[in-house]
Amino acid sequence: MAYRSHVLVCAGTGCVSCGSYELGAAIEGEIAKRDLAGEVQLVRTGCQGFCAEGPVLIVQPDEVFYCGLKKSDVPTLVEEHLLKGRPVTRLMYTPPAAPAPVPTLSQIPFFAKQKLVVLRNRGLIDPERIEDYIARDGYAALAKALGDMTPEQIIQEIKLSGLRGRGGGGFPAGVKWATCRQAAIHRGVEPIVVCNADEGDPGAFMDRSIIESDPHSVIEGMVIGARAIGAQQGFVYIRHEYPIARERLAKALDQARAFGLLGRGILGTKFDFDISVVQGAGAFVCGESTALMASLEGRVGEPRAKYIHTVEYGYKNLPTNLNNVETWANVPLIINRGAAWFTAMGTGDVSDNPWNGSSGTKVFSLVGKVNNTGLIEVPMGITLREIIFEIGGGIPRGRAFKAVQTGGPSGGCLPAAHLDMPVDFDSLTAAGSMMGSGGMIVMDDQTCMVDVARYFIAFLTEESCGKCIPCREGLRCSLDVLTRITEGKGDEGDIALLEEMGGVMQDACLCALGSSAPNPVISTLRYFRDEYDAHIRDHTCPAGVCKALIHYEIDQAKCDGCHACVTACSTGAITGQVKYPHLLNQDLCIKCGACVDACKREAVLRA
Amino acid sequence: MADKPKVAFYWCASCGGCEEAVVDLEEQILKVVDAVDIVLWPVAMDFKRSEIEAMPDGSIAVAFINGGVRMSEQEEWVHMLRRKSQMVVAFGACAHLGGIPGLANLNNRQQVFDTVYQNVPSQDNQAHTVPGEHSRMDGHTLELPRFWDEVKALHQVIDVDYYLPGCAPPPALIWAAIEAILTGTLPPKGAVLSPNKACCDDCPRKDSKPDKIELTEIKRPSTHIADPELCFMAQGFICMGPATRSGCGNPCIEGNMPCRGCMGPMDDVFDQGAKFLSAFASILAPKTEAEIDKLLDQIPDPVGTFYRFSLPTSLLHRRRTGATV
Amino acid sequence: MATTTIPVTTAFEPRIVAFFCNWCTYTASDLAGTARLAYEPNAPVIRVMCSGRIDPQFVLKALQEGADGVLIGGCHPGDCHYQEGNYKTLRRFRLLKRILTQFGVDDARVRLEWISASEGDRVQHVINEMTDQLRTLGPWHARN
Amino acid sequence: MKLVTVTIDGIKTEAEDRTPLVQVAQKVGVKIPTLCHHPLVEPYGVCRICTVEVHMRGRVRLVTACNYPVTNGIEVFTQTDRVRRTRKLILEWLLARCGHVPLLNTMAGEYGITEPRFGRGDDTCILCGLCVRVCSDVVGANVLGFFNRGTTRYVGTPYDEPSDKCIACGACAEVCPTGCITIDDEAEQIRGELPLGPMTAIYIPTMQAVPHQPVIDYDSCIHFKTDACRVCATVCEAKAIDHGQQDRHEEIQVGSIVVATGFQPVDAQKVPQYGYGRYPNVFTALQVEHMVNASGPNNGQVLLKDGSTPKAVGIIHCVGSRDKNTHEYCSRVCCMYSLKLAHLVHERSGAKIYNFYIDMRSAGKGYEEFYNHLLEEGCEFIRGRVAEVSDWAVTPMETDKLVIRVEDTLAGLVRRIPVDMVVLSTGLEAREDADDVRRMFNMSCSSEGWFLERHPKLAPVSTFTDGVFIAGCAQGPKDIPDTVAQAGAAAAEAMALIDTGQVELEAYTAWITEERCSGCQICVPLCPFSAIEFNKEKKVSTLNEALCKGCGTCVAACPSHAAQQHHFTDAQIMAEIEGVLVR
Repeated sequence: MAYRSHVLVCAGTGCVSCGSYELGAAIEGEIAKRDLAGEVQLVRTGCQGFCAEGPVLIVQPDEVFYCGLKKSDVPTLVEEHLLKGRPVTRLMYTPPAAPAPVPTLSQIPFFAKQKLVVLRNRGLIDPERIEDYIARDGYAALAKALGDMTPEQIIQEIKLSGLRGRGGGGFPAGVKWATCRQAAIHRGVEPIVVCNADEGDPGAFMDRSIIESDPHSVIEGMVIGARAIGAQQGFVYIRHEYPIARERLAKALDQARAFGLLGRGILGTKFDFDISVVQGAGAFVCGESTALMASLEGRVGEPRAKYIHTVEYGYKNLPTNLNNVETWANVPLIINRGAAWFTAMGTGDVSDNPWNGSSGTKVFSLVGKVNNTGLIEVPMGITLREIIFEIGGGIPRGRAFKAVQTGGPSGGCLPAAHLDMPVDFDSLTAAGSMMGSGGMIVMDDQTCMVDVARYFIAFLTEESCGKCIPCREGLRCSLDVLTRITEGKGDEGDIALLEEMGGVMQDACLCALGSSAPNPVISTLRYFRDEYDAHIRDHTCPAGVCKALIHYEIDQAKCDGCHACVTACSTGAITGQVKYPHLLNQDLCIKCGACVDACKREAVLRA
Repeated sequence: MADKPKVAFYWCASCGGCEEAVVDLEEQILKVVDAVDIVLWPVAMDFKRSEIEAMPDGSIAVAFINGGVRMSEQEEWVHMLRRKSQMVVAFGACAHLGGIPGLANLNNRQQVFDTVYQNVPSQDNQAHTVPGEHSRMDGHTLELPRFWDEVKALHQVIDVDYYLPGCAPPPALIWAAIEAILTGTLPPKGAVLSPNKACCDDCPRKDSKPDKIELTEIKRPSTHIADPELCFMAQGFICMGPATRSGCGNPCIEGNMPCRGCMGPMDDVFDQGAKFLSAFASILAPKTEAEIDKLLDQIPDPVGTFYRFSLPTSLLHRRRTGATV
Repeated sequence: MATTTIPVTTAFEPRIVAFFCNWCTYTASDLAGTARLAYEPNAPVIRVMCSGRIDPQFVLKALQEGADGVLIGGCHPGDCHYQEGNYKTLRRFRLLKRILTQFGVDDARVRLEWISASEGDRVQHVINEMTDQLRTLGPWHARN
Repeated sequence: MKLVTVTIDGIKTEAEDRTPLVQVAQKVGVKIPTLCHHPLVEPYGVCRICTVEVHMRGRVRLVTACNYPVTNGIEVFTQTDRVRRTRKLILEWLLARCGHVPLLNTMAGEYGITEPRFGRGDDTCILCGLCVRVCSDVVGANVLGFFNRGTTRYVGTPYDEPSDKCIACGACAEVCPTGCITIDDEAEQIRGELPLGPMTAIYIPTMQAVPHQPVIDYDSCIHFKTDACRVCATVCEAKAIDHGQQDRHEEIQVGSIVVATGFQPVDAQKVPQYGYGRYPNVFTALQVEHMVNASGPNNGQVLLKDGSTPKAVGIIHCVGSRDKNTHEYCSRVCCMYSLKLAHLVHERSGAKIYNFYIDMRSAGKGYEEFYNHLLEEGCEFIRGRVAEVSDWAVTPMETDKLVIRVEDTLAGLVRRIPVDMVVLSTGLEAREDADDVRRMFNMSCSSEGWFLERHPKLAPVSTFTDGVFIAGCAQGPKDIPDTVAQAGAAAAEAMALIDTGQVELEAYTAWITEERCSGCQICVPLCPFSAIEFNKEKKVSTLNEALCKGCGTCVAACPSHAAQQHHFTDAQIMAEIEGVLVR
């Protein structure tokens, strides 16, 4: 029987952590109470992207988007909207600096500007029901690939689509597939396909969201790939920290097997292929192909020299084709709608050489000092400005944009000057950053770039496997120098020293993670050298972040003794009588800045 | 009919089974009666001792004597018969080897008396009366034969010409012997009138005997029922067959009883019991002293078993109590 | 032969018949000789190739013929020149002992000893010891 | 095999496709520094010090020479500025960690580093992983491994506990480039009793060994402990090493056997008062023999455990001989070999020699003369059994010496003689497995365990088993000339037996009289030589006299008097019994 309307509750990790399960339960309760069970259906979807506003839900077909919901809102919501058909305005989304709430999805800029290809099913299907996926043309591509196409044709199609690795490398998938297939045939062994779901970048959650919201798209992609390459065995290497994703993936795999879309004789053909899920232990380095494969084999996850590629000698020395979640998720659509449709999106002409441009879309996790944090999918070539200011809704508190860090910890920081740069593989690399896996961290003028560089180097030092000397010792020494600088103890030679170390690390490190590790330093040095200078020469931190270089004072003239700062201060550094100007004891002050945020009269000064 | 050869039958320490054996000749006994003139046969007819004494020496052709010799009276008789007869045949196991009564040689006269007249549970003899050789009764002196310490086989008392073994001698052997005597086709003096081969030779179970036996358990007919087809030794029963003369026709084996050795040893065997012992010990399995003794404990009475019929004729004849003479 | 030289004295001298295995005890007694070990002359030796040849009849025969004791000498278990002869001897001996007891033969009169070719001193020891024991035990044939 | 052309620093050469670059460089004599590389293990490529510049189809990149597979047409430059800059910084980084490792400092010197910009750390391990890889890939013990990650990474054993899987092979210390790993003395002991144990697992037993070939000592060979290693096999060009060889049991049909299994020296520790095993400088004569051997471990020098030369040496005779507590017999050879050692030790070390003897037994051609010669040499002879050897000094001249306390029965006084080295002239005793051998050949042993001849005068090399003969110390202590003589005799006896080609059977076999046999088969299993068979047709046992060895067991067992034995019939033995019992 058909339902009058559907309530699509987001069950992505973000919203779940804001209590979307409880919310869903409450709604179901209300529905039952009002005896609407026959008319309204509640669906728990994967991440709908707008994580900043969670928990969120969409009521279809009305396309009404509600956000920041509490359990207490549920009765009203059901009563008003679902029963009486009167959308509840006060629960709708209000864009920053907008006069009134925006009722429908299509009108919300965060959604409007996006182009959903990989995330086509997000918020529309229940990721735990294969029927939902099939209902939206799921596995049609597989049927096509198995039925009407030869492996060569599949590979050709992928090549033409110019699809490039979404994991960060940007290596053309079609080329990789072809090499792997060749190696396998040449050596007369069975190749392996692997899906890299070990998303280690801080602040990145594209892969997680894709698996959570649409696991079958990944599975379908892998089966098609396996068919093209000639593999019978596949792995999904997923990190331990993604419980929901793992659970949904496992369910999806079972369903696929039950539907004959996986396992022996797929879709009645002679083609056998199955996928097993392998949990990573959450080591950043295991995102690197050779380390990942070592880990797959049960050895310590450490990279090896790549003079011999994994497509020739990978997992257990078999030709192994490794692609990232998003890459695999793209495959079904390319097969379904053809390379031309795919190349229509993006930049450059990839028809004869995939290196010439970036086709298709890219999923980014938009985080940091931006209003609409969340998961977005945009066509290649869109400018940073569009992403940050239109989709992202600009910088909070109307502060000034300073930099955006793309490509994860080993990516680079781009300044305002690059805001109108098209976002694609080559432009980003040219600008000294990289596409990476799609992390995008926005920074405002209150961010110290030296501190940022130091933060990422610290992270990488933490995550370095420590196998090769340049990475292990180079990072440690770089970190020392950076720390030195942020503490105002840096000296003239340090910048040169950092550059020299960066250069050597890029040259000499064993794996890509190592050679890209200095990027944060190099790019910040490139665009924000003045900040370094300020730290070294003037011993000041322009952004006022580096604790060693700042201190707080209370402007006796401005302070009205509201006492707010006193309550905010955790160390009791501020003293004073109500109604009388307060005093700050520098010895006790830990420079947390709580008082600044607490003070309504901007009487606390940072110097 | 005076020219018919005279034959005497006499019995000493015996059970009478040997007499039965003669009767077991059935109608052939008539042939005997036709052929000979029986001058003495206490168990069948009445004769007076004086009559025999009156006969001239050597006037009896053959005297068949059964039973062992254990009393003075028996000794007198056999000596007299020896004088009167041209040929003496030791008839049956007792005369031949000493026989069952011979087992009394494990005790002396006193011990036998104590047992028989005192200690047996069925005995009620407060007066402690025991047979005496001389006892007076209203003026007369009554004489009883003297009871000796030891039972002897016939040849240990008088010279014996031939032996008819068996308890009792099987009719076939008896008849064969008589025929031989009548036709004068006897073997050299001193022979045992039975084949000089062990029972195993014609044992019905011979083929069931394995070439290697290693006993780990010793069974007794009183405690176990034997398989009616298999060799007794192989089953763990003590069967005297290997050390016992054949000729009996294996009635015991037929009756599913192991051989008890009544036919006595083969020629040139000095001591039936010791010889069997040697053979029997050779088929025991255990190797260590302790194990061996454990197994041998299953033979309650070795002498009674190995010397059931031959104790008096064994190399040591009897038990020596230790009291020096 | 040694026995003929036993002086017929009033004092009782036990007479022992010794059956020795050719390969061990017999050689040992030879060794005892070459080593000039003196021992009681009461035990004339009858040589057999293996103690396994010793028929219980021999023991009884000896006793019947007036011996006061019988000594059997064989190789130590496992050392038999014919692999297992001495084990067979042992079995017979154990059974024979039971019969002898029933016949009233004292334990000390019939002995089985394992003496290897090198144990000349042991031959000396055993024969002396046994002779002494039998002296105290008195003559066997005089038994009633 | 495909050959490719490679140019290294301008030198053109040919190499097999995909050979590691470092090997090719070595071949053409271009030196590339390495730290984490070792020919015995797979390239690891972590120290990056072997970084070189490769030009290929216009593309320039830095690679590590240790694991970079050469391809056709590549041009390699090992000393460009970029390369040198890289190596220099790597060395600086390393010094920041391990600032005081000599090797690193020398290398740093080559790159003009005087004072590293990041200071000098105090660690000594550069985490090159050679030890870990050697332990797992070569030795196969898998004791060492990496722990933690990144800057906290370190090399250790499971749970940082000493591992019982460690076989103290020392390979890790051997390959460690920085000297971070060392083997302590305790581990040295595990290598066997130095200096006289085998130095390595592969050695030639003695210079006189026949065949004169090296052997692999099963107990010390790593391969047989961990099933790995096989380094010897990889380096042996002749491919002569086969770890698969197994001990084989071979059966050989022979007509006669000579048993010459020899002796074993008395264990000197059975005479505790002489301190063998307690004092390092108390040796057995055999050890000293080994020492004075020019091809021995000390190249013929006489040395104390601390490597110095002794000034005074005491030789104690009759250790384990002529002694109620060990062996009462005289071992015959000790006197003379003691004299020989006295002579040699004096010759090699110039030390003063004291001989402690009970009696000098120098019977033999030229022996007494040799004894006199030594007397002239100034060697001292003290008659009397030594009471004890101790390191307890009562006078200053006895400090740090071994003091031999002995009653000089000629001088009639107790003396204390300080020496640096004590040599124990241990006696000869029968091998501990003599008894097994004896049983195997059905022979006899004397109480001391020496094999017994059939007759001391008439058949000195024969045994009680036909065709088995004995020679040498297996029969009793004797010196080499006597042994050789006896061996000759035994060989001759054996030959004679083989020569005649036939053996005479003893005449005392058994037989069975068929007419008497009842076929009771008691006798059949008794025969240890299966000479008796049961005839199925006749149903009687039959005896094969050729197989019969004449033990007579069957005769004793036959209850029918059918089996009898020549020369040992019942009648004969009975007659004997009667005979020995006549008065």
